[in-house]
Amino acid sequence: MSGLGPFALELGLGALLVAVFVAGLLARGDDRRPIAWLATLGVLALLAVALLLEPAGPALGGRFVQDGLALFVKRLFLTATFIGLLAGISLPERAFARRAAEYHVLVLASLLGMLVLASARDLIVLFVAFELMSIPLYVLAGFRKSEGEAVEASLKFFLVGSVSSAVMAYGLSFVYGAVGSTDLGAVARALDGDHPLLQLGLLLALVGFLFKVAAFPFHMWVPDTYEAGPTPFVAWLSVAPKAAGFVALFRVYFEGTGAHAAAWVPIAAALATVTMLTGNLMAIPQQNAKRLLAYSGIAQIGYMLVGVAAASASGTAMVLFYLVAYVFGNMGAFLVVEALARAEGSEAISAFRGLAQRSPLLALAMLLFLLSLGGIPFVAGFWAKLYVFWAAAEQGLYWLVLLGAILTVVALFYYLVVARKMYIEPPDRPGRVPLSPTLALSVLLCALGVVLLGLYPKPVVMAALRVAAPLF
Amino acid sequence: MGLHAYLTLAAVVFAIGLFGVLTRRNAVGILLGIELMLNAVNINLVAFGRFHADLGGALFTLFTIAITVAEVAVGLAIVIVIFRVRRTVEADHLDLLRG
Amino acid sequence: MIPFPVLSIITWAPFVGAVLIMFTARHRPLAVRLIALVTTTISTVLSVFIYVVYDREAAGFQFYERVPLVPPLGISYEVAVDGMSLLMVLLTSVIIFAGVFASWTVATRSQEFYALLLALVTGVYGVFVSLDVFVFFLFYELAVLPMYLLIGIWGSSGEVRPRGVFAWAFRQTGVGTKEYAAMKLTLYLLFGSAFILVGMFALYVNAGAASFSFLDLEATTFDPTVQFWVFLAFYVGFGILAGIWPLHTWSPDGHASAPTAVSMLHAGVLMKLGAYGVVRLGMGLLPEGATDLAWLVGSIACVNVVYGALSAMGQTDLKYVIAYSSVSHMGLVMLGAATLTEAGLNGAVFQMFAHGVMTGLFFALVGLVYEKAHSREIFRMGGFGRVMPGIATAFTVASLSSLGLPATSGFVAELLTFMGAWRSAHPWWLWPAVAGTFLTAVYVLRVAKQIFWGPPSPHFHHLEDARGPEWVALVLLTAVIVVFGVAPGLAIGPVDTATVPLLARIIRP
Amino acid sequence: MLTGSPTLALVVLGLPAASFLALALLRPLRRAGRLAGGVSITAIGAAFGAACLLWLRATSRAPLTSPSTSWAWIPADGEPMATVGVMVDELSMTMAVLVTLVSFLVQLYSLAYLVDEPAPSLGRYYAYHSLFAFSMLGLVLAPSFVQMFVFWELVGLCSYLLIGFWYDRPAAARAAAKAFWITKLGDLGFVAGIVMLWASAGTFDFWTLFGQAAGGTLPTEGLATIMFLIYLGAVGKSAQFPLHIWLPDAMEGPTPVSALIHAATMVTAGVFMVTRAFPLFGLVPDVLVLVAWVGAFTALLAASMACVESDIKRVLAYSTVSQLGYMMAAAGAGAPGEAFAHLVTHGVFKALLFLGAGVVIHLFHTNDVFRMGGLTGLPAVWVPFVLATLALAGIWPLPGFFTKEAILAGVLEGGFVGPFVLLAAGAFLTAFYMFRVVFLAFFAPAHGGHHGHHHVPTLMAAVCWTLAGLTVALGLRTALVGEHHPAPAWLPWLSLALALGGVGLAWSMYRRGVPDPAVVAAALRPLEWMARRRYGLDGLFAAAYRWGLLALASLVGWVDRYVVDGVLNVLSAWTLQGGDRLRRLQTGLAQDYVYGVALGALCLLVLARWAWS
Amino acid sequence: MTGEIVGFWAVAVVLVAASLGVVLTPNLFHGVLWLALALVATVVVFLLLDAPFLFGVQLLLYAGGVVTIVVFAIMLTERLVGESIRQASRYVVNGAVLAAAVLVGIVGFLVATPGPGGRPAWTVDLTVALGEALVGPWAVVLQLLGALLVVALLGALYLARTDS
Repeated sequence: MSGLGPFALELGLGALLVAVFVAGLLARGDDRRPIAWLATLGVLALLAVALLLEPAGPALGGRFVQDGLALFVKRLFLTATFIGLLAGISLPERAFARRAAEYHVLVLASLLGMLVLASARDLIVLFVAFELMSIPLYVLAGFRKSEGEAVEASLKFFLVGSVSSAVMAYGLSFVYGAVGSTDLGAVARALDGDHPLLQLGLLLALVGFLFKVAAFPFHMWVPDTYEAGPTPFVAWLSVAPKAAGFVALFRVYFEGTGAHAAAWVPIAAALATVTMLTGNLMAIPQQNAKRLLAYSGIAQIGYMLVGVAAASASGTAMVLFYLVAYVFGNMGAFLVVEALARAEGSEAISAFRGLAQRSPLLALAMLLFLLSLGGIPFVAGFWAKLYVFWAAAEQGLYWLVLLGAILTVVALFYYLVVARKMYIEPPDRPGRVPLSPTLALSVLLCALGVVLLGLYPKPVVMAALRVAAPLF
Repeated sequence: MGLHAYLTLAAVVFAIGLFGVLTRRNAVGILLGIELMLNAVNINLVAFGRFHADLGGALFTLFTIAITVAEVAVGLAIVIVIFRVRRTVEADHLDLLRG
Repeated sequence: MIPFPVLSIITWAPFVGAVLIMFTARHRPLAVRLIALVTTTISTVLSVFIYVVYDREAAGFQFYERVPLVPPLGISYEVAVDGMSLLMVLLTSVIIFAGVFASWTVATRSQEFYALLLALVTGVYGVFVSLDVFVFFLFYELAVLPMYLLIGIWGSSGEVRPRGVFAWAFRQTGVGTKEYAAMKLTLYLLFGSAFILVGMFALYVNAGAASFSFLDLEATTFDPTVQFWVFLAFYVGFGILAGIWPLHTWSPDGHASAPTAVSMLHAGVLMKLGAYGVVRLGMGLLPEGATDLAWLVGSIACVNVVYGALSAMGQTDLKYVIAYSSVSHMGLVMLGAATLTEAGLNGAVFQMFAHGVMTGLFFALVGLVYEKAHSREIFRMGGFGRVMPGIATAFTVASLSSLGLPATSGFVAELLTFMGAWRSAHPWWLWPAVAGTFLTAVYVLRVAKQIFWGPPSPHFHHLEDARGPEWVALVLLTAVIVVFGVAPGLAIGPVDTATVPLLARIIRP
Repeated sequence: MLTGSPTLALVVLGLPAASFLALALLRPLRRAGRLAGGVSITAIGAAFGAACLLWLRATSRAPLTSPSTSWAWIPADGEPMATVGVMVDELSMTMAVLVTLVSFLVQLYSLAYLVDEPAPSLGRYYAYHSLFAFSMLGLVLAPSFVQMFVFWELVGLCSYLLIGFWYDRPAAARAAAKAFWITKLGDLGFVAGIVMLWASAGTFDFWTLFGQAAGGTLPTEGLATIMFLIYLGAVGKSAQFPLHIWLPDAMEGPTPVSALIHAATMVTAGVFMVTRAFPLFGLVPDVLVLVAWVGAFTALLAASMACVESDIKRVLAYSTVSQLGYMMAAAGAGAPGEAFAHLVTHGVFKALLFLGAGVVIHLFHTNDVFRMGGLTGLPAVWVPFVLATLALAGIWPLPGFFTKEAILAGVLEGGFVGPFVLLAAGAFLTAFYMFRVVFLAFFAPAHGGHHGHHHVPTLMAAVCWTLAGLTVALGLRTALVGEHHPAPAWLPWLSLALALGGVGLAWSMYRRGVPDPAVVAAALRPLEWMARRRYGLDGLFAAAYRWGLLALASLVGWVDRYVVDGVLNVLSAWTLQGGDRLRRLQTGLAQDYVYGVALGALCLLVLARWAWS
Repeated sequence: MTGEIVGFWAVAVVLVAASLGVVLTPNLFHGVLWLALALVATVVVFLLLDAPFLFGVQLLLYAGGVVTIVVFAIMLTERLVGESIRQASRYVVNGAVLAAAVLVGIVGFLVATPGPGGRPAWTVDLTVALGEALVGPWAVVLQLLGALLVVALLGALYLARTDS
């Protein structure tokens, strides 16, 4: 079975998927949470495996690679999924208890798509994995199907997503047509000549990736979907597929392209600019915490695009590191919103009033997440921003760095508004905010991640640099 | 006929599909537009595959068709559920979430 | 030389205090204060110790410590002090030591207050002792951020009526409230740090040495264009913190809204970080950039001096007067630095110290007055000299230092600045600087007259003079003002050992 | 022992300093009141002794090669940037003796004068006095411009504190600030001047500067400007036109303070400075001309205002201004020695005048000369005062006669006819207004019922008599052994005639009513009107302050708040609104989102076309 | 050759016309029928491109499967709402302009590309080759596709069914 070595994680996940599916078929009764535990612990086990795995050689004739980069992001996907699933176990609505199997099958299937996407070195594999990742998400966004907002969000997500994948597929068809092969290595090699069709194809394909990572103006599904979706799912949605989108982007646009990667600098820089700008500005007037985080997430993507704009090994590595920081910071923030929403029945920012006096630790955790998102020293996000800026500066994109750094200030404005609600304003009602143990644990994990990465980012940075280096 | 003829045809179909997506009010209508766009993809792929004498195009088309079917299934399910909850499938009426 | 990491202890002792307070002293206000006192005392005593022990003959950076943090990127925790930072460390110690006493009476959420305050102090120390530019930046951010909560929670709101063509904007942003001030201050300073960040990266990339160490960067000669732009970036970035016109407007609002100890620290020390950054990084690393842009730095500084003083005169809110006086005095600091002369630069550094102590004292006093009279409106107060003679005396000393009266440290600083200005490439700078001292005399004495002199009002008969711990702050700061004013050599001796080599690099033929 | 001189000078300087520190730092001592006074008096008395000793020892020896001894104060890489030390020469020693003497006497006098003052307040008073004595001594002993400026400002501070000694009186508070501001205005010039001098000569040190001046190595370019700026300091401190306006208001302080600071010592610092720096002023004749003219003009202007003043202390204040004008005129005319001599004698008898006035005020509890009178029977009160008045009016053989005559001679000798005429007219007015006061305050019929206790405290009387004795002694000494300034033979007679004329007119008007003062006032209506309003100068300054400075400040404050900060707030508000506007892009309609995708794709194509071409 | 040209033009006209019908007809049901026509036309294009296997797949899956599902969906929603669904268009001009712009953008790239000389000859039987590929190197991907279809079905079922 040595030939299956590179697929270990995918096979494991496939088995888990089948197990959950079968368990769903067998389960009876209204409370099917054991299935949730099965999926969660299964993902945890896979994460453990992933941490032990070593990079393996290519498989499927080079269409599938389990290299360092793939492994790096797969660990990230699994971590994010574990935290997301853990937080979702205690979701109070009946739908999640009764339909745990469906929910988890969909999540795991999407995760499978991500895992494959991270390894795909072939256009067809890439596209199939991309769709496998995306399609379950449309359903999950509308999982609370009796709620008008949820299904509306689902429809919007689906429509925009489908159009984007259609454009992407169209682009991929041109790529294939220009190269004559679906192998990404061949694509990279084909860049040596002047090939308008290839350019066209890559540009149109970019739309799909940009939709997935939610760069302006392909971001518009994000706020609506986030607002209406189940929060633990949204927390996960806000990080994992984006990470997958970025890694696929690296695979297609950077891996093996060498000096040609520089061609993307102006485009990535322009995208980074508008994304940072609009994300941050649109976040300012938000009253709903999830919407706020949605726009802030868009801005975060803008910052990652700054790293992409560097179009260098260090830029890529720094985006990877950014993603790690982002997973903890952003998920954590969403999960605190979830905790408050369960207690207060409100996802408005005003629900945060006086949190520091009610639940100091929860408030502290939220503050840490916000600071991390804001890029403040000694939490993970600081290093993340700093490193992408660094990478951009190395390429001489000082104006972009300056713009990004200035927009950080705008971002800090709305983060501090939340901090103000928590720390400065008095609480509307007394008493601690009740917190289910699983949710608490997942928040704690995020907080730990943010703090540890903030204090000692070195191992992850070094790993990111190591895995990104072979791309160029 | 040269490759470009097929590509141009596909591009026209793609543009028409896009037009449909942009202008139809009914969610199902939008879906039909998406179908047209994907159809253009298929024409492209087959044409390229043929002119490269390469298997990849056909293979890609096969996967695309299957994926399209999956998408349509999910999309229509969403349309049905939204119709059930909101009593409309007019995309114009669905703006609870905005801003 | 010294067997223990003295600078690290100075820097981190307050932070340890902050952590201890957060985790051990919940709901025990006295313990909170004692921990704060002990940790700041450790820092203070050690700062005095290194000040005494520092070898002036050898000069240069001493008490060196280095721990590599991210070797491949050339980041390390590298600390040392030279004559200039030595004085700044001492200043920080003096101010925070006094600040702990000045805020002894903070009642609400005192544990969080002291924790944040101490964390902030660590940031300030860190900036002054860091040799690694990157770590410098880290500490800088650490010094800025706790401000938000400190002002937001414990600050006080003033009153600003929306007027003029921009009234709508004032209404929209909520000018005058402490939340507004806190937000403005934090964001403005971070806005500045954006420029610093870019400048820092530009240096790093252009040096090609893969090191953020000040010493390595200092050894590099940068391209003139790079020097120009990076100096400009540093000037804008640090200048915002130093309150350069027209980027100073965060400072009056921030200082006026902040609680006593925070105003003390902020106006007293944090604004100095800005000037220190311009001198240390801007001039130290970019001699040609500094030469090219000295005209800009100095001319804007002149605007600061006069404009700040006039603005201060135009205020009716006591805290705003003092806050604007900082704008004016920071102008003198920048002016001294911009002269690129020994006298001017020594004057600038000494002015940082002098102004730090003086404004610290001012804010301590204003805080006391506000706490007792519950008013900041100058023209509603009067005759306080009768009921609070101690405060009145200290206020007078601070005023005198502020207007540059001899025998206070303010005079020496101003004199040196004047001397530098007239010898600089732009002698006309002397006139605004001199005019500034007159304007200062007008507004500080006017305020002193209004508040402390005149017939005592029956409204204020019940007011008390400073009490217990508050005296410590007042006496300490007053004493420092006078001692360093009478014997400026205490400070200028070490400072000179740092400024002369700096100038030697700048005025290289 | 020459080496002993600096030490002794330091003792002179150190005693009041020690006394000040003791009073400032030891709160119980300060609050003990009279005990604090005792400490201060002892210290200044000892300092007086030391100063006399210093004077005796030093005058018995040959001139020194370098009379100054100094130590580094502001260090620098090479030579220290500024030094402190003492400079012991005749000028400084004479001043030291004068300062310690008058200080000592005034402090003694105060003990009786301020007998009603609460103890803590009295302690504060003596602390200020000690500080003042120290500062003034530091000023006169200064070997360099920087040190002189340092103490120059410190005496200004003491003046401020002592004028505002009764700080809860609004008038005192106002006067103190006014005095500080106006003198500060002149000091700006002073400090700028010495800085510029330093920049061109490389030193602040008098002796070095004099050496350069004598050797011709002092750069003369810009020297006139520099010396003019330095002179501005003297204009402020020595109350020269147009910065003289603070001195009359300074009379809000306790009378002994006026005697010491605003008559005998501090206000003469300007004259002292010009004298001290005369080797430098000598190089810039243009500035000297200005000094002379301003001095002479000030002398006459102040005299004219004194003629219409009814507050006894203010009359004396104007007379001080006027006399300072004489001194400055002499210095400007190239006769600094004469100026200095007048400074010394004036110090003695003007202190006496104030202290005498203090006695009267003590008796009447008013400053208004028209409400005094009927003191003929109290010679202890009027004799010293009249003696001093005679000295001031310039009646032979009192010292004022000699020194004033020397000044007139000096001015004439310098070829300044215009100033000479002004000064001569001033001399007449001086005699007139002083005797106007004497006749009104002492010899006018008593006002009914308003007689306080007619007891003069012994201490006060003793001090007055001492000073009176000193005045006479000084005069006799000059008359008998003094060197007479070479002058035209008619000058003493003219001088005497003017003085006697003034006395006579005053006698005739205020004792005989011929001509009736009211008629004279009516006849000189415009002039009287102007003089009473101080020629509008106070108003001008007040207007400049209120409608110039404060209005400008309000404007700048307004601009800062509503324009500079306004721009920032507008930017912030725009950012907020921008967020709100952009938010409207998010219409909530799925197809608009698709528009986003399509537009985005289109833009990508266009951008790529543009970027890759 | 000429046969192909004629065929192409004929199919192209039909395809474009049918596509326009899809997006322009006000009746949704007609729209679906137009789509079916367009898909059939596409199938013919595949034939012109020597891809008979895809011809079959497309015909069965698309023209058969997809259209059937859509019709079901329409009937389902019509039944629920109780009236026939007619649809209007929004912002037709905007949509047309944007779609045309995108078309121009794409064609702009196309015209910049030199076309290949002609069709190379097929050396293999496409259907067989496809079959071999799908069970050979592409089996794993096919599995993945299977997973995708199953999950999509599961999701569609979850959404479409009514929970009691």
